[in-house]
Order: sequence, then C-alpha cells, then structure tokens
Amino acid sequence: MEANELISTVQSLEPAATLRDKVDRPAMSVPKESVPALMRRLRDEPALSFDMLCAHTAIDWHNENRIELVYQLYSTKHRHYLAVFVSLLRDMPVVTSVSDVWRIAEWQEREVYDMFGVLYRSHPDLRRILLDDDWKGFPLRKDYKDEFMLEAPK
Amino acid sequence: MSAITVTSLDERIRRSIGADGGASTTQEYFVNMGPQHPSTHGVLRLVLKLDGENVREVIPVLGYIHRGVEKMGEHLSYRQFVHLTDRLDYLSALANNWAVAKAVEKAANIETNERIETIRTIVAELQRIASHQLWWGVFGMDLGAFTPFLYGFRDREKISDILEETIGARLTMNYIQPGGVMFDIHPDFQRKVKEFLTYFRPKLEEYETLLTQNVIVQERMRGVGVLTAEKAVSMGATGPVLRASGVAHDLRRSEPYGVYAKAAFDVPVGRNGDCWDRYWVRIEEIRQSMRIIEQLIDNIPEGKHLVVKPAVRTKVPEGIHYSQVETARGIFGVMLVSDGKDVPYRIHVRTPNFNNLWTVTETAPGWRVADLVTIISSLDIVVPDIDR
Amino acid sequence: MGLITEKLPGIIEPVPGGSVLLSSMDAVINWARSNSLWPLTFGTSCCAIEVMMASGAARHDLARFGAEVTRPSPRQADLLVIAGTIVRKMAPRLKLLYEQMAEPRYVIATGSCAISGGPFIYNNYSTVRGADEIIPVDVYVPGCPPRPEGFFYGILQLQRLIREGESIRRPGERRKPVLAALPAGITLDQIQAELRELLESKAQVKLGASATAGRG
Amino acid sequence: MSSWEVKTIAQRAAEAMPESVLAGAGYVLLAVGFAAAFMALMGMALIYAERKVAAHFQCRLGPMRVGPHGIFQTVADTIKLLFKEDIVPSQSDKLLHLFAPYLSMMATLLALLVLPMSPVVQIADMNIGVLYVTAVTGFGVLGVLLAGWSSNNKWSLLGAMRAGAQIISYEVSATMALLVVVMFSGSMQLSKIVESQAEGWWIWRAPVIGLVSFVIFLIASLAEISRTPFDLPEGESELTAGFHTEYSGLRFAMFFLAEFINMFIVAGMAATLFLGGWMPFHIGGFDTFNSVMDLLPPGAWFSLKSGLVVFLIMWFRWTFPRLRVDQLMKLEWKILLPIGFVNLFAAAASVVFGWYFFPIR
Amino acid sequence: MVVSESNQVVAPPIQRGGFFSNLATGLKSLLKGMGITFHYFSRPSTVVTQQYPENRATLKMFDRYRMRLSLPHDENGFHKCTACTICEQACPNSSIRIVSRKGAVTNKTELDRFIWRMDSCTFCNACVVACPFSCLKMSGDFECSVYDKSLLVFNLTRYAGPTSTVLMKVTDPQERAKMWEPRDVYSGPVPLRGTAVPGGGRTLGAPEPVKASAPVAAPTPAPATAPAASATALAVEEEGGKK
Repeated sequence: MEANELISTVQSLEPAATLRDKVDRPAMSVPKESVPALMRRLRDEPALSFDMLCAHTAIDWHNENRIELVYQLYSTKHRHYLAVFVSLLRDMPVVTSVSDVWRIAEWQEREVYDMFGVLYRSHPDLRRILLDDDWKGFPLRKDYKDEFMLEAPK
Repeated sequence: MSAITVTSLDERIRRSIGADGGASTTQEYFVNMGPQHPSTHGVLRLVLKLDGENVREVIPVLGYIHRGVEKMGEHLSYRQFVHLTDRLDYLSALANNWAVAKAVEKAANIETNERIETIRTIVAELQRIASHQLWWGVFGMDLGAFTPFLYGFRDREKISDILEETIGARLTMNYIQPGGVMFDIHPDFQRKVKEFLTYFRPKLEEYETLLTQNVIVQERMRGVGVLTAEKAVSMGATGPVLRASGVAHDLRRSEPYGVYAKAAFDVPVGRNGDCWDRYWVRIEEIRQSMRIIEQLIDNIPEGKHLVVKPAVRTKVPEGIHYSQVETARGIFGVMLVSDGKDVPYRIHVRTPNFNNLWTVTETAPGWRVADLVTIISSLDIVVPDIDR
Repeated sequence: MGLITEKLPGIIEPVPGGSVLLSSMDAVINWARSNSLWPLTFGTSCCAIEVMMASGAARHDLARFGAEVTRPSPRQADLLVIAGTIVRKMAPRLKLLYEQMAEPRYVIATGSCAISGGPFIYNNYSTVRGADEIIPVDVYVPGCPPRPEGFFYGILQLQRLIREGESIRRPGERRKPVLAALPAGITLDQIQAELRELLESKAQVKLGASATAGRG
Repeated sequence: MSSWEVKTIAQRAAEAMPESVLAGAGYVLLAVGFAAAFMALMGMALIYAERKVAAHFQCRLGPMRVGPHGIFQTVADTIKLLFKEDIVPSQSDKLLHLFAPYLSMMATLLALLVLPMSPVVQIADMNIGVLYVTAVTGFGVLGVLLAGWSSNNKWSLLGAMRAGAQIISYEVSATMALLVVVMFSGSMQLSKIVESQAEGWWIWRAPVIGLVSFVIFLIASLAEISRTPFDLPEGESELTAGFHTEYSGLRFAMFFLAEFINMFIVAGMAATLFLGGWMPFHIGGFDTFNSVMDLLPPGAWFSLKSGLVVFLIMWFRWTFPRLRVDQLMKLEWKILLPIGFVNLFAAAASVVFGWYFFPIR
Repeated sequence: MVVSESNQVVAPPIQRGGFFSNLATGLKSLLKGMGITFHYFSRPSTVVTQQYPENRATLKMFDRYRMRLSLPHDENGFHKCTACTICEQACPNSSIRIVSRKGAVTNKTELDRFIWRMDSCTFCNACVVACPFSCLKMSGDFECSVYDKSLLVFNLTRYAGPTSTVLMKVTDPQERAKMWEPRDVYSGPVPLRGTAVPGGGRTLGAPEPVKASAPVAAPTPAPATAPAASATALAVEEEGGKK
C-alpha cells in the first residue's frame, strides 16, 4: 500500500491520528488512549494487517517534558511499514500494554520500562529486563545520572 | 485504572510455583541454566521450571552483558558509533556496520558508488557464510558431537583470512563506514574468494554427511520446538528463524539494498518451523550466499572506495531515520533520531536476537532439557546482541 | 589445598635440608600446573569467539598447550579466561565463579573490555572498567579481541608466571616478574607515576585504583 | 595347534601358599600392585591416546608441548590434579560426597581382576567370570548415583538419575549379548571362553549371530560406561559437568580415571568374548601364516585387539552426537532388546544344529 | 512494492520408513559419518594446525592487520605529527591523548607526548584513517601480554618538538637541538625469561626498528628498546601479599 493511502486508512480508523513529519517512513502520532484498540485494528484490518511489531522503543524529549513511544509495525502480508508514535508525559508515563496484540510486545515493553520508566497498564509481567531488579533510575532518560558513569574527556 | 505493579524475578518464580503447586503429584523444581553454561552461548540465563527432565517453563533472564550501547551512542558521532555495532552481533559485524552506514547515507544524502555497494555485499555475504559455519559447528557441539565444531572453524578460518587481508581485523571489523568502506579491497581478494568457493563446496557436502544426514541428528531435530508461522510473526522473529516457519521474509529480496537486486538467489524457507527446518534453512543459506558471491566477485566495478573524507563528522538533518539490513540472524535495524547535530539525539538498534530468543518461551515447554539445548542452538543467538 | 598438600609440607619442612627438597618439588608441581591449565568454559562476548573458540579450533589448537580440556564446572577448572565485557549485573557472578574454582587458580583477562572496559569506558552506566576491579588478574592480553596467537602469548606468560613465581608453601601467593627492558636510568615507577598524572588530569581515569582494588 | 597353559596369579598364589606363606603373600601383593599400577598407567596412556586420536580426527595435533609430541601431558595433568584443592561443598552430604569416587573406582578395579590379558597375566579366573563382570560393572553406577545425590546440586542429580536409568536399562542388552557367547562356548569362565575360540572367533564363527551380538554388546556397554553417543550423565552442553559437577582435584581425577579404565574393560571384554582374547589370528589351513602370527606373544595380541576396540570407541565419540533420554530408552527397549532376543534364539538354534562356518580364528 | 514469491526453496521433510529400512538407513548414515572422520584421521596432511610459538620465525601477519599503533619516525628520528588532535577527536573512546606544548623556538603548538592507551584501544583504525598527515600506523605486533595493565599505556613519540618538515628546514645542528628534547619511548611485551619464546627474538610485525641514537648530533635520547631481544636483567619483584 502506498504511504498516502496507508495514512488515510489509519486516519479513518482513528480520526485523532495525525501525521508525524520528519520521519522517513509512514508515521502517525496517535493519542495514548487509543493505543490498544487502534493497535488491534491495525493488526486485524485486512487491508493493513500489521502482524509484526518489529521494534518498540521510546525517545526521551527531555526539553519538551515528554516521552515519545515508537511502535514500528510491519506487515508480512502486504510488506509495508508504519511507525506509530505515542506521546506521554515525562513525569507520569503510563500507557496500556499491547502485549496481547503482539506477543513480543511483552518483552519490548519491559525493556522500555527498564530504560525509560514507562509503565504499562495490564502488562502480564512488568519488571526490569536488562538491569538488576534493584537498579535506581532509568538509564536512557536524558537526565540520568549515576555515580558510576564517566564523562568522556573533551 | 488498575494499579500497575512491578514484579521482581523472585516474585515471578514464586508466582509460577503457585500456579499449579500441589496440583500435581510430582514436585516441579527450578534450575538456573546460566549465566555460565556451555550451551547458552555466552551469559544468557534461563530459569527453567522442570518436571524431571521435562521443561515446563522457560524464563529467560537477560542483562548479564547489557553494555548500554544506546546510551553511548548519544555521545558518539555517527562514524564512531559504527565500531560499537561490531560488538553487538560480532558474527555479523559487517552487516551491522552497514546498517548504520546505510542510515546515515540515506539521511545525509550521501551517494555511494557501485563499487562500494558491491564490496559491501560481497564481504557481508562472506561473513554470513562464516557466521553460519560457526553456528553449524556450535550446533554440532551442543548436540554432543565435538568434531563438527572443529571442521566448521577450520573452514571459517579461510574466510577470516580473506577478510583479515582486506580489512585488517578478524572479528570486529569497523569496515563499512558512512560513505564507503575503510579500505579498498586487497589485490588478492578476488582470487582468494574464488579459491575459497572451490575449496568450500565439497566441504559443505561433508557437513551434510556428517550432521545433516546423521540419523541421530535428524531424530534430535525432527519435530522438535515447532514454531508456527503465526507465532513466529507475532513474536517478531526474523531471519532464518522466521523463514524456517514458512514466511519468506528476506530483506535482501523484499527491499534489496546493496547490489542484491542484481544477484539471483533463492530464499530458503521451511515447512514446519521445527529445529530441522531452521537447520536446513541455514545450510541452504550458505549455498545461496556462495551463489551471490560467485555472481558478483568478477563484476566489481571501478570507482572510489570512500566518497566522504573519514575525518569529517557527518551532520544528519533533523528527523527520524530508519535503516534495516538482513544479518545472518535476522533483521538488524537502526533508528537514528537526529536533532541536526553530528551526534545522534537518540539511537536505537533493533537487534534480531532479542526477538528470536523469546520464541524459546513458546517452543521449549513440553520438551526435554536436551531439546531445549537444541532449540536454543537452532535459534543461533548471540547474547551481546540481545542485551546490547 | 589438595589432599596431599595439606599434609606434605608439614611432614617435610622440619627435616634439615627440607627447603631443597621442597624447592625441587615446587619446580615439579609448577611444571605440572603450568602445563595443565584447564580453562573454564566461560565467555561473555566477542573475545570468546577468538580466545575460547578459534584458539581451540584446528588452526591454532589450544590442545598443544594441554589446555583443550575446557571444564564447564568451575570446580575442575584452573584457568578463568575473562573473555569479554563484564557488566555490573555480571560482576557478582564472576566473583562467584572465581571463588568456586579450586586453588590454584589463574585468571587471564583478554581484550580491552576485560582489561579496562575498552570501548565502554565513557558515558556508560553498566560496564565494569576492568575485570581486575572484581577479581585479581594474572595476565592481561590486549586486543579487541586479541588474535589466538596473542592469547597463546598470554598463556606462555602465565606459564612463566607459574613456573617462577609460585611456591607450594604459599599457595596463591604469586611473584610477578615485572619488566626487563626499560630505558636506562628510568624506573617503572617514574613512568607510571608520570603517565598516571597525565591521564588522571586529562581523562578522569583512575589507573592505580583498579589495580589495587581487587587485591584487598 | 599349540595349547596354551593358563595359569592365573590367584592360582599361583594358591599353589605357593602351602609351601611358603611369604611367596603366597608376594603373589597377592604382586596382583594388587599390578592392578593399581596398571590402572594408573593405562588410565594416563588412554587419556593421552584419546586426546591425540581426537586431535587427528579433527585436523589438529593435540598435546605437543609437554615432552616430545606431548607424551608427558597426562603426567602433568595427574600431578596437577593431585595437588589441587579438594572442595567439599558445605551443603553436601559430606560422607557420601567423599566416598562416592572411591566406590566408582572400586567397581572398575574389581572388573579388572578377571580380565584375561594373556595366559599368565590374569589375576583371578572365576568359573562365573562373565556373571561377575556384569555384576561388578553394574555396581559402578552406585558411585555415580551417590556422587549426584550427595553433591546437593540439581545438575548433578539430573546427571546421576540419567546414569541410573541408562546403566540399568542397557545392562539387559549387554547381558543378552554375553549370553550368546556363553551359549556358544558353554562356559562362563573367561579363560575357557578364550580357549573355546581356538577354532574360530565368535564374532564370525557363527553366521551373523556373533557379529550382531558383538555390535549389541558394544553399543550397550558404551551406554553403560557413558561414552558418546550415550554420554548423557555428563553431557557437557546440557548438564554442565553432570554428576561430577561439584568434584574437584583428586576426587574428580578418580571419576575421570574410572571412566577411561571402564573403556578399557569394555574393550578387553569385547576382545575376550568375541575376538578370541589373547589368541593369535589364524586362518584355517595356512600353517606358514599361522606360525608367523604365533610369533607375537598372546599379551600383545590382547592389547592389539582391545586397542582396536578402544579406537573404535574413540571413533564413535568423535563422530556422533548425543542421543536424547527418550531416544536412548527407545533404542534399548524397542531396538536393541528385540534384536538381542531374536539373536539369542538364533544362537540357541545355531548351537543345537551346529551351524558354524568360517574356520578363521 | 511487488515482490515475486518465486525463487524459494523449501526444506525437504525427513523421510522415515519401516523398522528395518530405518535401521538400515540409520546405520548407513552413521557409517558414512565415520567415513568422513576417518578420512581426516588417516591423512596427516589434512592437519591445519599452525604451531604458534614454534613457527614464530615464519609467522607473518597481514599488512593491514591492526594491533599496535605507532607513530613512525623517519631515518633521522623525526615524525610528522603536528599535534592537531584530529585523531584524538576521532577516537571513539578517548584512547589517545595528545599532550602538546608551545615550541621554545618556533613558538607554535607542537607534540610533546603522544599517549596511547592500548588497554582500552579497540583497534578500530579511526585515528589512522582520520590523520590528515598519514603519520599514524597500525602494525601487526600481537605479542603484548603483560602482568600489569598500567604497562599498556604507551608514549609513541621519542621527542617533544615540531614535525620533521620543520626540523629538516633548520640546517644548523645546534639550532635544531634546541627545538626538541627527548622523551621516553617504552614499548614491547615482557620477554619470556630471556630466551624469549621459541623461534627467535624477532618482534612480529613491528615497524622497522629505528636506530636508537636518532636525531642528528644530539645526546643520546631515550633508547628505543628492542623489546623481546633485550632481556638482560629480569627484575623479579615481590608483588606484595596474598593476591
């Protein structure tokens, strides 16, 4: 499916979705409330059938006080991509889990929790994945400070 | 809105015991496999719930080699970041380099020439063969046959030599750079590659006789750890793991980069997604890679090997840029978030092994400990690639 | 110590001339130990391919040194090759592995990551900067990763260390032959002190701290 | 056909005893010393051989740097293991943990006693030799089970349980194969079995039957001594080091040694039962050929034959992968045992009707 | 994007028959495997082992093999480094430190010490490629094991002073001697008990040794130590305490 067509289809599913520019792939920004429902429709809609969650990560926009989640979707049937962006408040990053839509999301969300502190509602097993259970802080946040870290000499 | 609770591993295990504790007459028990275990290929830790020899549940515990590469990437220039990707999936270092190079070139509008792309394709395919050779040897070793390991490595050394002569390193190459390759190919490169191809063809037949046709190996793989196509896709598996489940998703075919469009090759796919299919797909991929190299090796066009001066710190325009390549293990993707500087704002690497590993939680339960080893080995995981 | 060493020195030592006997015994035992270094099957990242696998493979053949008997159980291993990065989550496990090994045990740190953190020194929240912050290291083999020959050179160095530096009476206590070829009139301490000063002021690296940390 | 005078050390001791107690005791000491020294030296030699043979199967050289071609490699290993710390885990069952390796070693030693290595080098010759060997080697599993149990390690226990199941199962097939030979030769005494092969080795004297039971015996006893492809109890890639995970130093060396001596015992038994023991290789009426063959002493013939079987076992090890637990059981109960039974009946028929061919001895 | 579904090869299923045919094919496959291993066992010529310390005299690294960074000095003992710190910036993990000084005569920035931390270097070659004056070189000397990791920090330059181009312009030896002063060079692995490793005392792949008394008409600067060869006094130090 062509990019424009893809975007208009997604917009017909979720009117609140807006185009996310400066991305070199079809990309949509959607409000966080619509995440699980929209994601399920993206997967189940025959014309879209995004059956694979390639990667799920986040970007910490420190200055704008928000964390942006990125869902990179791929359809093995139609062979097209879509990136879905969800903005969360940096102080209270809560979103509903999509682990019942794509199996792999369970672990990718755990990683995002581990690195950014994003909390996932109705996640089956939310705990740190890469760091120790008793780790303080979320290292990929821009303001993460750690006694252990060394600044590179300039 | 329900409260969100964060569990700990101990709690997770306790919960798992509670699930059917007391219901069964035999007692299930937990065993730690790893972080130091001969067949977890590094420092992967698997918490196994066993019932005698039977695996009831697998809980992978990661992070024993989590090195914070993504955090470091926010402080390194694009060219410097390339050398870190060597150390993620060190068996496909060149493909990983290529992913970063591709992302930067696409974002910064750097035009590479045909020669660069051809060299990149050939060396990446050579390393794919080397990676599969190593996997073949280690797979044999995990099944208890030690000799395939030695044979696999014996032939892998030939590729190591070819690459070392051109690149100057045996494992962590840092060869494919944004805007070209670090060195031009060595004058002997083409001759040696052709020599290798003629040397390796009969050896591959030996591989087949030694393991593929061996009745013990076949029985250990047949029907073990079936991963259906639907599950594989939903688990986000890529590479040979996905293709063995019958989904012919190969980036080299579906979105050709480099000069893959010029080369004729087949995509091997499996039928059932069991260990045998994963095994066979990799062996067949060696053949196909050899085919690709054979077609390209005599047709390396003339040109410069580097179009951007290496001292230049490339600036990438603001925005989010993706690139993906097909490594020996699956799709390696790079997401660059740039704010217009020469250092990325955020860099995310999507590694194939992370997704591939989790399929073990679906495929292993119900099989025995020995099968778990086979299944893990057939996934061909590289642990630093999972943990990053 | 072992079944025999528990008893033996006590019996022999009071005998006049016992020191001669013991030192020749030392030579035999150290010869045996140096030629029978069974490594632990342990590798964390890239170095494991080169140092544990490729050097054990046919081209380089670790077996020539009698070291191909890789033991998966730390109880039976003599040599811990730290092949790869050690991160903070792994550090307690590495220490545990080391403690599980039976004396005498030897440690080789291979590759930049195990020596100093390598590529992961700066802006990194998880990588331990050198395995010697966790356990004592006998020989450092630089490289990223070192080639198998480089690792063999490290093994030769370790063999030398064992042959010269160890006594049955003081198990685990090792003398390190330091360095022969230095510029005339310059001591090692001078060079190190000067460099340390330079590096610490410029690069915020504590060079000496990690070297002593493991030995406490 | 020259007849061999068989005289075991036990017999000599018994003969010497009435005349002088000292001489009798000397023979006993000789026997004990021989067994111990044989075990240590043979163990070291076998380990060295294994490493070299493995190396050459794998296009490499093996130990090279300790002595010429590394011949002192195992000496160095032994000395090192002797002086290595002996760890007893604090949570283990200490008494059993310390005792288990000796048990394993003892079983091996006991089996060694009846092996007829030459007409004069045999320590004891019981009239129930075959039964005795079967019983005593089965006893070795006790050491393994105890080791696995007492270590207080789950991997060890898994390995020990595997070993128990495996050894007890394969005992059946091994005995089935031995019975064929017992039937043929009409005796359980090992020296008698050897002598009964003067007319031709059992492996080819009876059509196919001997060969089949040889193969079954080899497979079953490989499983009993846990060699690849049946090395499940210590399968490195699955159970780290299996039942001896928690053993170090000398006690680990004992397991290691017992494993290799067991291999020799299997080879020796195979040679004795199927390959004519210390009998030279003779072909029917070729007297010149036969007399040339007689030049080699019987002891050398025995070593040659058992060496051949040892090589075969190593060859298996460095070629085959390991079976899975259920496949192991399937192989035993569904394949080897039925074939063994049929073979046994065929052997009985062969004995009754006197179907012997091939006068190759 | 339209992709043809052709050009695929599908995995063949494993064929299984009855009891006896399985037995026969199984045994045959095992024997074939044994044939392969025996093929190699019976042919000593297939052994591919290179015996490292013994073959030291003939072992040759590939030209491009990257292991030891060096700052080649020309026949006069001068290098080309201008202390521009481009390599320092290119280095991804700050393994290079350029210590520069104000030249006494020229009054320009010049190299004082070139410090390279081999203990953290990843041999990625970024510095060599980035150097605009091509004055750095990676060579294939892999014998670098040490007992103390602080010995893995090297100073690559033999003198503090300007580049060879500047120095060679000055013809007066007196004047030239004022422009530079010697610095300690130390490098090379710990020799193996004087005898070095079997196979001779050559340092593998190291750049051609420059004559020690390098710069023209000068008091002997820091002697460039030929590492493995000179093993006169082997200092064995007690390194304190229980490790």
